[in-house]
Amino acid sequence: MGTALTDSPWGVMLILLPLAGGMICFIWPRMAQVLGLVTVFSVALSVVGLAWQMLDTGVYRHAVGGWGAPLGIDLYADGLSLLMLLVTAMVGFAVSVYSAAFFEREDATRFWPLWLFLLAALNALFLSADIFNIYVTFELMGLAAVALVALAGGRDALGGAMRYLLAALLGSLAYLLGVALLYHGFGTVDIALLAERVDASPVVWAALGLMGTGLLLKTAVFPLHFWLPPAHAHAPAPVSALLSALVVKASFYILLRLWLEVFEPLIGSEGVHTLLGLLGAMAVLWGSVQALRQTRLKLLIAYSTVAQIGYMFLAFPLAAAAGVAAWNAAAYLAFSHALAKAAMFLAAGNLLRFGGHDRIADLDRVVQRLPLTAAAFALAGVSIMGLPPSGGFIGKWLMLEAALVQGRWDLVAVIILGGLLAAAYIFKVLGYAFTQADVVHESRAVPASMEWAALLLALGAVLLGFLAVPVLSLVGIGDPFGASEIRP
Amino acid sequence: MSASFLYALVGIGLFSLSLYGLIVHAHLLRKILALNVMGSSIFLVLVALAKRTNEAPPDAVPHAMVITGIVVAVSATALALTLMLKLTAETGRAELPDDQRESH
Amino acid sequence: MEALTLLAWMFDGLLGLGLLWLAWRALTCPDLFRAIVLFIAFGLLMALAWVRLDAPDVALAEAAIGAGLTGALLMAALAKLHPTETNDNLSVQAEISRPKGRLLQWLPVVALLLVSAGLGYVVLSLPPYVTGLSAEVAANLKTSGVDNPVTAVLLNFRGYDTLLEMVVLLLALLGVWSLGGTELHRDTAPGIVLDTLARVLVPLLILVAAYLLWVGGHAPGGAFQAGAVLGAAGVLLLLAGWRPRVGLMAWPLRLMLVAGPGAFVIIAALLYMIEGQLLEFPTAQAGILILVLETAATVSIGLTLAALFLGGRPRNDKGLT
Amino acid sequence: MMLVDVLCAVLLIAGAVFFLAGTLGLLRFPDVYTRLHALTKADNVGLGLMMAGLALQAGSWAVVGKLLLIWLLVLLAGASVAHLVASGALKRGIRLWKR
Repeated sequence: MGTALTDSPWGVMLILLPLAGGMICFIWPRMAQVLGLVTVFSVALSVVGLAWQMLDTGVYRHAVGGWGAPLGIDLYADGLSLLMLLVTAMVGFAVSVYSAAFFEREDATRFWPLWLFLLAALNALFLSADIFNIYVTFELMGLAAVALVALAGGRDALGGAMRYLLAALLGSLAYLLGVALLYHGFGTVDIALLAERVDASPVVWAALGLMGTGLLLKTAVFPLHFWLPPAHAHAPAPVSALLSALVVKASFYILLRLWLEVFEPLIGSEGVHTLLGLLGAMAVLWGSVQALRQTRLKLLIAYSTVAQIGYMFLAFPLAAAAGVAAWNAAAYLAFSHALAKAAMFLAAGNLLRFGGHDRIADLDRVVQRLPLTAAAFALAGVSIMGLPPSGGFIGKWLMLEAALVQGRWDLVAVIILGGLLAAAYIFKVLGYAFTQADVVHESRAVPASMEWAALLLALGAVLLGFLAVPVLSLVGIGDPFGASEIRP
Repeated sequence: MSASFLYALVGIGLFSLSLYGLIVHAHLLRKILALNVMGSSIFLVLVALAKRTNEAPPDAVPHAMVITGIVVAVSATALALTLMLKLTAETGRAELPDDQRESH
Repeated sequence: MEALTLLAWMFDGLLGLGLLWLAWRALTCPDLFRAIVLFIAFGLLMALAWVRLDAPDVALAEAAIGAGLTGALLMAALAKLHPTETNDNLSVQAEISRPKGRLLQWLPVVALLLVSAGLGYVVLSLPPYVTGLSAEVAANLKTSGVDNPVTAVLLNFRGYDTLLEMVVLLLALLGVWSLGGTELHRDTAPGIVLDTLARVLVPLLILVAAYLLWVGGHAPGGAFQAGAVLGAAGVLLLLAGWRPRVGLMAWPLRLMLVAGPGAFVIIAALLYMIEGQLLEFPTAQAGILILVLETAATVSIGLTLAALFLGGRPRNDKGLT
Repeated sequence: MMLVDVLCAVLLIAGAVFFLAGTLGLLRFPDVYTRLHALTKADNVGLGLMMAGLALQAGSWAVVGKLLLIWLLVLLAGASVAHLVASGALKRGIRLWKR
């Protein structure tokens, strides 16, 4: 039984299954919902299979077409990509269960093929070790996400989708110019080979500038975050959950992967990682303040995403000295934020379905009438704020520890202030959830599966607080953060 | 300074021109045109630098990348155009919502 | 020989200036119709540049898809954006939005000049003589099943990119249909000339597409160029007022649209069972397998590009689109 | 062999002159109909001369056949597109130029 599990093709199935599922859903619209759920479930099983295989045999490397690195494309998975694949499978499964009840007949036939292609793009991106291939997965992910955002129809959704598409295309093209420079400078587009050949020459600086700007635009870091709130807030609830939890983190994952391997000779430079730290800090403060000022729930959650992404960028200045601890903190924050933010958006979707609006001031005794959704929102809030015992707390604690060790009091202040602001805007929402709104309006029943999907995700975010050791050991497979060689 | 570097520099020039066009103009059709020109400029840089093999036939890998890029560009353009048309049908102007409020 | 290289230099210089001038005019022309026409001319000049850079495959793809089909999509979008029955000429005035205030006007220009100067310096700092991966491609060409190196890279060495890229094309169509794109309305009946042109050209275009597909194995050509020519035939038919029968609309059309990426996924799965590597073609049957993939790809690319031009979701009786 | 090269050069230059004439016509003529006239005349005659010149250089008869096919296609497309543009212009009420 052991060998059958370890040598079966989990990595390849992760990509072919959603592609095949998406195409069959497109051909046979009537069966789209059932096929979609079956495909997402089997992808989740494949990720568990891959995890089992990697725990056994370590890093997963697969030469597509059998050609090997410089000529062909390699699939590569270490602890970090396995973590992201796990997050994608968990959030994807919960959102699929939620969407089965959320979309009516007509929208469902359009949602499922787009969602399965987005899942295929995410899995392909986390498994790819070839920077041009990553460009193609970025385009696949971008077009699928834009089509999903525009699914809601209406002026705001279309405006948000258009701005998101323009930002995504500009980001991808800037990234592509960086790929062109790297290929013509060093003769390969494979990440591992580039890591060996790259030196601190002007070509690499230009490539870092271009690819960095493109990826910062796609990750919506502070000055370049303009496209995120309208796109995430006006999309249908399950789509907002997917975008905030997974799509935005995919470009952060690529930035981290390139920073640790391809641009490794440039890591020592003070200027770049202090700039990233500054952007992260401003993102945390600006995002939290903006979230506090919002009157609409989904916009509040979208600005909270901008803030939480800022936290992950605080790891760049800390990693100069603290090395693995800072990157573990960033990975943990990404994991817990994905679960918590997906739970929050699904809860917001339930409130929208229940009250017909998402104005925070008019939340009418939600706690009594929708207990599961209110609990989901509260638990997710606990993880976003970083209160113990949640996963968010572990991430922030590791980050604080790294900052305290290095005596970076400015970053410590930003982390704590960010946590307080997060507490402020979450309690603001919970406050209205308990009180009675002045205008009472008829409510619409919310299917149980939608409430349970949100609650399970929120519980996952909280339970993550207890699983620090196993998760970090999982992330350590294949030593993605270069812990082995001593950082200068 | 062979021909391939000349075309590569033209590619860089086109990249900056299209970036300017994308940022400055509010009309969505112009922004989509600018994105197409930017795509072509990056493809020009890719193929021009593949020609640095003097008399030997140029490197085939960038050519395959550019063909892939052209097909991706036309699909992105098709989606962008349809989105623009739906947005114009909804808001009456072919511009992003906040550009509209600014301009009048 | 000195005169010849001087002549070549003059031609390259003129072509480069032409490209920059056309792009600048296309981006800053007040009349949208003229901007699109200039963009199509820019696409054709770009195809000329590819020929100068010894990239005939890319020249074919650029002329057919970059200039041709993208131009057709832009024209169709402009026609839907501003129905031209009202004004007398085709020009569509859209004011050029100059940024307000002096600083705001000059800041982007200065910033972009710095960026292009920096990038220009970086490009010039690259080594003058480099063969890139052409040695590896030549070494493995014999076992790739085709003789044309670009098709070998596209379909065999980096076949995984092509699989994802065909899914991108299918995804764009899915996005356009899910948006419920606007129909290409027919204001007037097509004249006799357009009708005969379509009747004469479409069979020839289909023949040329088949030829391009076949020749792709050993000379410039291949699935994407052939698919683009097939797409052009579809566009010509749609312009001549032909619309597919409603019965054809349901799953037969969808099956053909999915033929390309579907064939890729099925063959990839089968090959994985046999060879143990994703998309590893056994050298003996590599040529045949690539031809099958290319044929399926040509059909689905042609149909997808024509359907993208049509824009609207094909109505069919069952209402389930 | 010199004669073939000279003849080819003469044909190519003659073709180029026709294209130049067509472009001048495009710039100088007052309205769309006369410009169409100039372009289509220059196109098919100029291109015909160029194709003849290239045919001399062609290695095999297949290439000559392809060149001829290209010329016929351009003739067909040029004529019908000119007709369509002219009828489109007429439908939009662009009047013919009168001195």
